[in-house]
Amino acid sequence: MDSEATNNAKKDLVNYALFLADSSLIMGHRLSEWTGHGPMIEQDIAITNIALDLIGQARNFYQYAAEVINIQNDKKVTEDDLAYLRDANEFKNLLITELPNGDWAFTISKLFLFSTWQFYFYQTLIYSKDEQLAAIAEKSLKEVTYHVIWSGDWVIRLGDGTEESKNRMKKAVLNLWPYTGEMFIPAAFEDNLKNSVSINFSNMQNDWIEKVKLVFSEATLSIPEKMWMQSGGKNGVHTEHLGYILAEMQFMQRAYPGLEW
Amino acid sequence: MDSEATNNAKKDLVNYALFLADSSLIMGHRLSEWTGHGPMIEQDIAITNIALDLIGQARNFYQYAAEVINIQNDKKVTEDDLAYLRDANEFKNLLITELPNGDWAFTISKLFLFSTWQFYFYQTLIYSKDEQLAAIAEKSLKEVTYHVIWSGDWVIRLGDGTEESKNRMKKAVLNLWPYTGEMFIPAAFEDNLKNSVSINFSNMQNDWIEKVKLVFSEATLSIPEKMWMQSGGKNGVHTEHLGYILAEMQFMQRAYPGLEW
Amino acid sequence: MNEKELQHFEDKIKQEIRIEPKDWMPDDYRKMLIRQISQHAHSEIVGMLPEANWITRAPSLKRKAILLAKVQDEAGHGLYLYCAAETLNISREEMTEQLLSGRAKYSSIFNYPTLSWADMGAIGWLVDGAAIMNQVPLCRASYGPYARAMIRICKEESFHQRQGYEILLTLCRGSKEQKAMAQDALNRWWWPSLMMFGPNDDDSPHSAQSMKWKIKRFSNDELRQKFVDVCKDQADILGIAIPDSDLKWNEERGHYDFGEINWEEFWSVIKGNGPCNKERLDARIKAHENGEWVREAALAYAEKKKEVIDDVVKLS
Amino acid sequence: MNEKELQHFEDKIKQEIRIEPKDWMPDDYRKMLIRQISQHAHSEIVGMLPEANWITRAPSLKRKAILLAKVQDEAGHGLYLYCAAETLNISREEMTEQLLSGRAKYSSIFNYPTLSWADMGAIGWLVDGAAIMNQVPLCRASYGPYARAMIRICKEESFHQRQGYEILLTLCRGSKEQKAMAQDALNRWWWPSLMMFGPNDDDSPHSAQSMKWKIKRFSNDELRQKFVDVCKDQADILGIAIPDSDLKWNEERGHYDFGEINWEEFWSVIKGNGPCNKERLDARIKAHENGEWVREAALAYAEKKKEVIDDVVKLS
Repeated sequence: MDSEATNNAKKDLVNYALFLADSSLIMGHRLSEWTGHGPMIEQDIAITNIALDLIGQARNFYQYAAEVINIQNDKKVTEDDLAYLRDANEFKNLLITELPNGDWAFTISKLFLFSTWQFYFYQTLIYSKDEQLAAIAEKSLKEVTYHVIWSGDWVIRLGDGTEESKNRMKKAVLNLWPYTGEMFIPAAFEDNLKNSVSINFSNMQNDWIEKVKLVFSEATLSIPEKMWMQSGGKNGVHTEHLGYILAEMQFMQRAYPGLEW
Repeated sequence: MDSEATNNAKKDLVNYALFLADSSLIMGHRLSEWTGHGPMIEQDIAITNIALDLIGQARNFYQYAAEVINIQNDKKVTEDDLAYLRDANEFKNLLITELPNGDWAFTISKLFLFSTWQFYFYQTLIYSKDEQLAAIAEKSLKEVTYHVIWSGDWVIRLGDGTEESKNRMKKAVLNLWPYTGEMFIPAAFEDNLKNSVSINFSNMQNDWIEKVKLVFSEATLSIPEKMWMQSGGKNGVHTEHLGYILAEMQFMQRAYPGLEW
Repeated sequence: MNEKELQHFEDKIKQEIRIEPKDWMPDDYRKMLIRQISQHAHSEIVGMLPEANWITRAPSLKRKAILLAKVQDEAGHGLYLYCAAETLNISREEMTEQLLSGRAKYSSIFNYPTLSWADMGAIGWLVDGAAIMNQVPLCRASYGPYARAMIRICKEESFHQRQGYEILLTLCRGSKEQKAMAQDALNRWWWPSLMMFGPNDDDSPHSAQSMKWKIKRFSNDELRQKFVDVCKDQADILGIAIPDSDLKWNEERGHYDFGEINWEEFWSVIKGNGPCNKERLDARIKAHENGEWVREAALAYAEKKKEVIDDVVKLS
Repeated sequence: MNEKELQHFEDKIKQEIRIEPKDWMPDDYRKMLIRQISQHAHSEIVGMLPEANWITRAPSLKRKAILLAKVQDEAGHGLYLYCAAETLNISREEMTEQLLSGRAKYSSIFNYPTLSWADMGAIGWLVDGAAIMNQVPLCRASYGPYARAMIRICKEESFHQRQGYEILLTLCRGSKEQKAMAQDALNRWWWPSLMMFGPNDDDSPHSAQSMKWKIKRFSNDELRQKFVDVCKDQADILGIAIPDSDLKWNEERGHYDFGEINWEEFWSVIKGNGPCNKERLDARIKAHENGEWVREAALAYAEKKKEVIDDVVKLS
């Protein structure tokens, strides 16, 4: 490969890792806002645990992205540089992750839809020719399997609980649905990496919808009708929420640059 | 004066100006959060206008502080450096200014208690031997006079409005009251400046309480019983809210340091 | 319908004599005005939200003050326009209800998010610029209160537009990051701004009647062309590129040619699918609902005071 | 009261045989334990809040993960302790109600705000440190479930304490600003930490009985002295100064002398006047209220499933 092609391949790989890191980090960030405020102590613990898993996944992907960036680069970057020193338009997380938590029904639905996507995504990623991506996916898949079960159980419990909980779930699902479309539309960096990671997006979408249908049906909930889908996250075009998340999350690193903590 | 005494005097004066600037800025910041979300358009406009006045006052005091700091200093600071590059423990604003807006009753009560303090404070400050402080106070006093009238009218309207509005006002006043004590306890920099600004704190407190009583009585509200008072703002010990305000307010200057906007 | 009155009305229109609230006017004229003025008023009020989003994060105190004042002006414009509409026998409550229930529209541009500080510049330059382009001819609208409101508004809008352009100018003369921020904002706001002029003339159902009644003076496409011509030169001064590969000077027409607007997106956003439709409406609904007890209390207090005055009058 | 049972109970206490839930015990012993254990449980739960306040702002991903895990541990401790208290015939609902209504107390230290990242270090070092000092002897408390819960908790707490100290160590070896941050945190947390050991022995009404029943093993003042002695050396290693001008080594006593605690502040914070009493309780009340429909739904679902199972059982 000539050097431009190598460079582009490197860029695509970095973007790919960042997309996965950012999605996990921002989802974890939102879930961590529940810590100390959950509806019961047991669930406070559970949601914090999932936040921890997601931040752990983010760290793995950031570390890998940093490693790739640092190849033949004089200025070395760290996982923290990537998490704390990029502005909103450089973040590639799915929009669904940055939406505010709302009530427990909204958080649960969000987590279920997101984790189910993560599940099928990682399930393909473990076969990637890129060994690092495959290894991180494999490690994460165990965690995500649990997240799907845990959030799925809650979807069922709330969907088939009281009238109030059902109504809240219906509203949550309806408002979240437009943010599920972009999961299945590959960004340029995903397309470019298809020799290394071969994801069949339409199969993934089918698997995803089947799983969602299954859980929803047990939850006596229905899948929303076809609707217009939001997108932009993978390409750095976000909702107005992300800026506020970053202002808070990055404050220390921005205010006290270049220090050890 | 020897150079250490001069330096200390300079420091006191800077702290004094920062205390007034920070109080106005943070109060203005909170009020500006209402913009676009007020209970009626007319009041949206009014509260935005007051926010503007307060930010204007803050700018005058910051500019003066910067001027004093820059005397015989190589590294020049600007109003924006002072507003955007100090962390929470360097901010000297009164705690009451950083409390979240709450409902309209809370915002109105907060503004009334604060503006009434500003009114009596500036009324003394206009006689300061420090001509700049006196001039800023004089300019601000006109604005503050209007803020007292406007918020006082609302205190009356809500206190003597419906049962609901009265209950909201009672709750607001009760929760705000502990934050009014520090207005009348001079910080070291205030004590040290008494040759230049002669504020009789106990007179000021009497004037303040008389005015509050007058408006409250028309509002059919009562002054809360004597209670424990919170303090710390003037000395940089704040509530947990200020950190979040600064993270948001300072994001751009922190993320993109040293640029023109 | 009174034939004589209609004749009289049409004569006045022809002679450019303004129609005033107490004058006779056709029902459809009244309806068209109410629709247009209230839609415009709603746009001012909803339009506060995307900019208010950056007040607390403005990068300097001076910019913060300017932005606050600007958003406040928009609230003021909303007020003028609601008042103008009220002269046509519709109450502000009714118009608000139409907005909050989703029956009345507002300018679709405000359903796009403000994602960086540069958006404050782009909104001033492009959105206010397009608004002015639309509104200057409305200063000669046949309905008096509307025309007079527009005169006041246009003055302030052109001030806002200059401020917005100046924000971008500062960014474009600044660091590499700042210039990229400006370019990114232009990329996101350009096409929605072109959509502000409404559908192509062929697809604009109300236009002909509106022009006949001298509410509108120019067609959507005419105004859009004028806007593109002006903006292209301004973008060149900034040194950032309009995101349209079809944009080029057409010597023959004496205008810039430009690419096809994504009308699918336009209609979809109008239908409620823009990135922020739900958030904008939710914010207005929340403000309205949270304000309910306040408005009730203010009313209760005013009535109490009125009773006292009535009693005093009775006693005296 | 059954004299024989009381005798038997007291013998067991004397012989250091643990009292278990099904054993007979004096009413006052039960009450004292419920008060102490539930207070401790509440402290773990309320104690999550000041630290949770910095999770979203932790300065590195590693620190964020450690902090999340730590706060999660505290929730776990709260759970163990509620369970231990439940063995004494009080439900978690009842204890929660006591907390939210303000009748039950929690450790006053959590009514102070966390104002900088260094506070995460200071809380680990000082607050968890003081807690361990208090709790290690409780691992030998006469009531079995309490003692066993404390063993588990103490292990994790000492881990947390080391992590806290390490945060401060990193700051103290860092920039001037970081060191100032650490000093500022020590200034604010030192005295409240000393207060964690409770009033002076002379003013501590329950202590004597608690020691007689071998719930407590050391007096408040003994533990406080031990804490001061340990911390002084640790502060020296950090290179930051304990904010007490009376603190100095007393050769004769073999201990550090230290200044008088501001007991007025202590009692005032207990009475509800601390900087964050209202906020902490409001946060718990809000979590409880917002969780109500969730708990109801979970219960309704569980009952539905139980019915189904019952039906299946009936049919089979």
